[in-house]
Amino acid sequence: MTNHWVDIKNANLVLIMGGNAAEAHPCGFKWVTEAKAHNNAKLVVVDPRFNRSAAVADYYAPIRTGTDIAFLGGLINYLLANDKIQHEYVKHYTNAAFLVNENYTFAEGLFSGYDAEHRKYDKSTWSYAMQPDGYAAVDETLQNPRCVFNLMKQHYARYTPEVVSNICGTPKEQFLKVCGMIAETSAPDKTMTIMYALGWTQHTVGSQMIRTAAMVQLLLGNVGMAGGGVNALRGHSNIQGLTDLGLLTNQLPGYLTVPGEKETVYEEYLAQRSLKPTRPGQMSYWQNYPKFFVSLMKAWYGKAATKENNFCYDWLPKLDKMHDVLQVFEDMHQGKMNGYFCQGFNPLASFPNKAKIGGALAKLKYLVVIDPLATETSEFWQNFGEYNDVDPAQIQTEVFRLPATCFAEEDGALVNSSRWLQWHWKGAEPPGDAKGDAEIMAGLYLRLRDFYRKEGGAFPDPILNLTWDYAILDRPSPEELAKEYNGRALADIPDPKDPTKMLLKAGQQLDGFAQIQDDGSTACGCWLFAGAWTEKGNMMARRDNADPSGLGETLGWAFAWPANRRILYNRASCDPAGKPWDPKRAIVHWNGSKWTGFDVPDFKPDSAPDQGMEPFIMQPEGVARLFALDMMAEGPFPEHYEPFETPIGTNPLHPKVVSNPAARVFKDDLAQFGTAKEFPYAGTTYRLTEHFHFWTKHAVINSVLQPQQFVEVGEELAKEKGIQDGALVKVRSKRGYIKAVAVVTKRIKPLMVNGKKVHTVGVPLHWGFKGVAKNGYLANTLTPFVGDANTQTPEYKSFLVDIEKA
Amino acid sequence: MALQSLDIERRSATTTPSPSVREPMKVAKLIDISKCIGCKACQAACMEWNDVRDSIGICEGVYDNPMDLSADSWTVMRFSEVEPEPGKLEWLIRKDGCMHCADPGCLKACPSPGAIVQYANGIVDFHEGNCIGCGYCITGCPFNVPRLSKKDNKAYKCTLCSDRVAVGMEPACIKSCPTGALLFGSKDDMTRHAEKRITDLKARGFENAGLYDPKGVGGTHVMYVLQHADKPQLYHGLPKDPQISPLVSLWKGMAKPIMGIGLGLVALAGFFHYVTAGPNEANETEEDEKEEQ
Amino acid sequence: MQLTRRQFFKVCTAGLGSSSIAAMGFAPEMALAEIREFKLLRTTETRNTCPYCSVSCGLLMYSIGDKAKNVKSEIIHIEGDPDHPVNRGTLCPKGAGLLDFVHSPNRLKYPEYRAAGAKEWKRISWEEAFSRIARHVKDDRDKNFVAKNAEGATVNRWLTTGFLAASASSNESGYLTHKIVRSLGILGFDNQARV
Amino acid sequence: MSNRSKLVPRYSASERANHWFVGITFILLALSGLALFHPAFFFLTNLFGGGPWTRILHPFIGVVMFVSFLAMAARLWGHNRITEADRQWRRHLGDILRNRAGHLPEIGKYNIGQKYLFWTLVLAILLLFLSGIVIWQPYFAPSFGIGLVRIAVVVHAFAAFVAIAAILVHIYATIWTTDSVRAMTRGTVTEAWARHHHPGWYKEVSKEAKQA
Repeated sequence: MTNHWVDIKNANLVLIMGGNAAEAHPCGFKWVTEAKAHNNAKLVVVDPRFNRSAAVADYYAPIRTGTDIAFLGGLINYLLANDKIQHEYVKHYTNAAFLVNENYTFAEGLFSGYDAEHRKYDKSTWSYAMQPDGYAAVDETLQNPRCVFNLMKQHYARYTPEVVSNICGTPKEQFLKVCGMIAETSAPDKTMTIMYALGWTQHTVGSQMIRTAAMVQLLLGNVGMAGGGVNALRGHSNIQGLTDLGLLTNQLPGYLTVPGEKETVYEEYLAQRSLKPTRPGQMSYWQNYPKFFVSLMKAWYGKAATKENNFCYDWLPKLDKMHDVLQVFEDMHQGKMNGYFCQGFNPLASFPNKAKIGGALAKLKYLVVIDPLATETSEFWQNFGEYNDVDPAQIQTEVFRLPATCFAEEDGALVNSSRWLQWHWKGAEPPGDAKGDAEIMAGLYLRLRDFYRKEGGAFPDPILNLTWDYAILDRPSPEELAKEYNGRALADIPDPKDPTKMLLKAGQQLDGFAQIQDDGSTACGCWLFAGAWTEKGNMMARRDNADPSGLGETLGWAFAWPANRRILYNRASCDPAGKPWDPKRAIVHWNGSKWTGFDVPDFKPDSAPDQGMEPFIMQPEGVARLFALDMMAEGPFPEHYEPFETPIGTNPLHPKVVSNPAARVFKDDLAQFGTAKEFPYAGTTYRLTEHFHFWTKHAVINSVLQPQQFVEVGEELAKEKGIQDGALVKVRSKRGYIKAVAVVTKRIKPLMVNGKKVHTVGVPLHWGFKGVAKNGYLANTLTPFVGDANTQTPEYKSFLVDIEKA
Repeated sequence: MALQSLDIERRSATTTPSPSVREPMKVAKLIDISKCIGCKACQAACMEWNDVRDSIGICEGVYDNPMDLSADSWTVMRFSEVEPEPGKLEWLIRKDGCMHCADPGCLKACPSPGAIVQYANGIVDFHEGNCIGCGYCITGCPFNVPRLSKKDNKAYKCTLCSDRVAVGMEPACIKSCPTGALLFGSKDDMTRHAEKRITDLKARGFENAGLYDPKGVGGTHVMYVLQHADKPQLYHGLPKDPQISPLVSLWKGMAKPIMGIGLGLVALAGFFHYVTAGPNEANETEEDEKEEQ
Repeated sequence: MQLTRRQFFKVCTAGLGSSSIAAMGFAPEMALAEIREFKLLRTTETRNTCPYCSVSCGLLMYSIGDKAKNVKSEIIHIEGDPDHPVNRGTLCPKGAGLLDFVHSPNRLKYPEYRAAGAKEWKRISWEEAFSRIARHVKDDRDKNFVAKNAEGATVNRWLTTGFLAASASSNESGYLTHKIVRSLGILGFDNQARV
Repeated sequence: MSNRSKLVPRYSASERANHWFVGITFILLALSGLALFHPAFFFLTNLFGGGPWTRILHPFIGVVMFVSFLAMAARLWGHNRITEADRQWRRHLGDILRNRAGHLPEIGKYNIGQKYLFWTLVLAILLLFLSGIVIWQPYFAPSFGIGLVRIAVVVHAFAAFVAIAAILVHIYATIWTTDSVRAMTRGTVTEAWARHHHPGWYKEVSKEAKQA
């Protein structure tokens, strides 16, 4: 999240779109009801279903699943057409005035540089027009047709209310009502907060949906404001933490990136990532990349990482391509994988196209499952009748299932959506012989290290030299690991302002990432978390919930990255002169000598407003990007593309380019996409508030609250198909079928799309063949095996199904 | 407000007043349906605190699970999809459970002394130790709340967490409610808070928003803020003007003295008739004369 | 007194009736009111965070015993932490039902192994589990480790084993997991953030 | 042996057994019913082993009584038809009570009082049975609407009141008409009793005795 949970109460308008906060994050949703009750806020919900967020909303508008870019594009067009934007903010804090490369074009659904054969873009033309002095060219007057502002206006001019209503199925007057309510927050002292989740991420154009929302918030001047921002409601309790720690195919801790196989020269690897400012006077914070990288390698390989061996740069595996879960299971399905570890993850239930996942797992030599619960994945080889019809004798995979502790049986820290690192304490012993995740990983690692010490083997160096200075070798304590990722000084660190004085003595914990050095004199597991465990102790365990500003800024509670800052880009909550846009909700301001306020300023503390440093300090140009340059796979401006399984079979904006041209699709998956003829209804999967994915079917209370698998069907479709409320129905997609009880409801209405009536069928995903709830089909039997062009997040939210009485 | 034998306002099947000199604060639970997202946290918290687990049932085509109150589910969410104005769909979700009436129908109907106790703070609590399982409370309750357990034939319902309130804490469901739809406090505070909520709702277009504190049962210690207070039946059959059924009032009110005195009189009438009019004897002499005639 | 046989009967029955009431003992004095004992009185309170979604609701966990050595601390109740600035003591239905996750009948208790083609689990020791898994890892890594790619560039990667990390485990185990997995050269490495 | 000591058979052994079976069950029902009806009588539950047992036994005994009462009613049905003679008696009810029996038509096996008692009990016990089923927790009550249960509860109470009152009158009448108990304990009555109280019935019986 750019802001945080409690900050939602400061909003004047809350837009819940691409998410269902009331069901997926009920206790976070409290702050929406608080905003309504104490801030006279309005709640707008835009969703294919009238869900439980809509139940308490002031206004609900239906939308066809997968068309959020059309809706938001139409909204941008509305804001620009009615001049409802925060002009000062847009001019100073976004790249509206930047001039774009003259070769950049967009026509017939494609941007310039498209290579159809590789379904990729050559993105060189998606750049700024550069001035001779190496800085980007700008036109402050916004008159030049090539400036971002005008190109954006021209791009979204096509998204008229009629076009939006035709694509999204949202009745025109309802779309215009939502636009009207949102437009009001363009006033400097009015803010809107957007709360989204997997409703936006789980599409083949998911990332671009979120970008469009960010553009809307930038045009309205809401980013950096209290009660504003673009807020991702993340799923798991520590999904933010593991993302920050970089447990992803192409990531290292602190959003550093794994080198590609072409980056053979260490200096070029660093240069590529420590971006120099492209506008005068900007901070472009990523210039510090080398410090963070060197300190990471010192933390991992200690003395073995030296200047001479480029701090073990070559010990890191180099990427040939992204090995995200879709790629891995595609390779596994082709028999190229031998082993797989599932630590607290249930891929058979969580990944799309369950048949392919089961088939792939069956080709493994060994599978290791580490989990507190008996998951479906651990018994993918077992026959559970129609729920998992396999023959164990045919499956030669050896499976190890190791019992892990759960949250209540271990100390440690979790990072929530608001980037708060919070410590928790163990309250009970684990059942039986269960061990903590760290203890299990240590056990495996120490065995492996012994084997390599005794027998040698392929490239043992990183294994043998991994730092392992824990008091109890096979039980690294959470405290030690937390101190390690916070970082410490390896040698005395002189104070830059006064070299005679020492900032830190060797062995002391770092106070923050400002103290990280690039000469190997500091070690830091994750620069972003520096400040979590300082010499003053465990900052994550702090429990002072004082809120002096009344805006929910509890800086004394736990620790937030970066540097305990609670609202990102909060410099943008002030006008260029440093005065807050909305005095009633001031969080930071310039007091003449430095930036100060209720939050840690997201800015260089002593940089006076007139020095021209802009709020978005991570960007080389210091301003937010309406034009995304080459950072996105399918275009600098978000464009509406249909889901791969589209109910209308075409794209009204550009029939020649229907779905995302830059999305990666494996050959045999292309054949497994259904068409609207065979599967006429739009299917979507989602969660219910009573269950958490596939865990709570193991908990009696939650299984009592939602005992049995069901699908939601609109009254009209049910009447058409003769489906009675409560009857058993069969829902089929190209990849398989599920049977479930039908919940016939008024809350899903057919939508008129492109002259055709599109029905939506809702498929909650909480059931499986392990647990105390009634057994059910894994919902991902239906979902397509294709992901977003940037993140590879599978398209769970939009696919095609047929439904009939079972 | 420690709740024990000195704080009893009324006790079932007890014709003499119970010790109730103390005047503790009257508590109340406010259910603000306009803030309720139907997440069932209250059901989960209730089951978990009271260590009761209902059986894992089936889906009957609606979100209501379990479908009805039971001896193991003392509160359930009832979902109703309604369109008060055509085209404007509303999903009204009501937390069903004991209303803790000021004049409890269950207590009036209960024949077993001490099985149902109304504390001075307004909580109506079942004391299953004295419950004989006759089900009269079900007959008496205007809101159809008490349920008999199949396991032990005792009646069960929401206790408003009398054990937590007794040590000064709020009920489990109220503490858990994520959106603040459930509130706990003195009945006056809750009524005042409701008024503020109602003005807010009226401002958002619900002209008929209002407080549901039915006088028919003397007011309740569980109150609703309804968006449509003029049509409570929209909320899955919330009774419009609930009161103890006149039949029950007759049965447990007038009938008792009539029956008691009536039978007493019949018995006494017989006795006094005997001592005054004497026995009805067939004396032999009279028979002989008749014989001869 | 002269009792005819019938009168004798009458007296006995009356006597029997009244005495049976006495014999059974007039109903024992019923307790006027009985409030359930407050079940958390002497339990141990621990602060924790809900493992489910990313709101990070603060929890109060109550386990039996006062940390005395001879007590196996078992959690008997979980409710919201009123001091936590986000949830302020509230919990959603998942959080309020956490007790049933901690005590789920499906909690795994012992390392288990399923042989190729087998139909059931076999319980094994931790020792055996670590050794056999480490052996699998070493054999597969040594066989399929790629030090240099086709163009001769140093890549040091191992693609034939993948790893899925838990998005509900703590930062500490996540950090340790990343340190180990990346040092093996694994690139097929993800967590729930991907989906 | 003088006609005074001559005895006239009135009730057979099985009739007597049936009557007392119904009688005893009725007493038990009345006691347990009163216990459940009025707090003052709740102590009576101790006769049945406490509150729950009272609630459990009452309906079962009720069914038993109803069945045995049906048997008795079937037997006495014929004798209890209200005839013209009975109506005449009814018109002079006040004198009878003051033992000033005028010359009225001869009484058959049952006088008008007994007949009214019979019909009252038939109606009351039928109502008790039906309403009893409706309020019988936990077996039958759940399958009836709450409105019906509420009506049934009042009907049950009222019918019970009537039945108990009727039985009190019945018991009193037996005490009041001396030497009546023997009819139901021994099965025979004195000839004088028969001639005095039920002349019509007496003539019939003696005629049959002559023909036999």
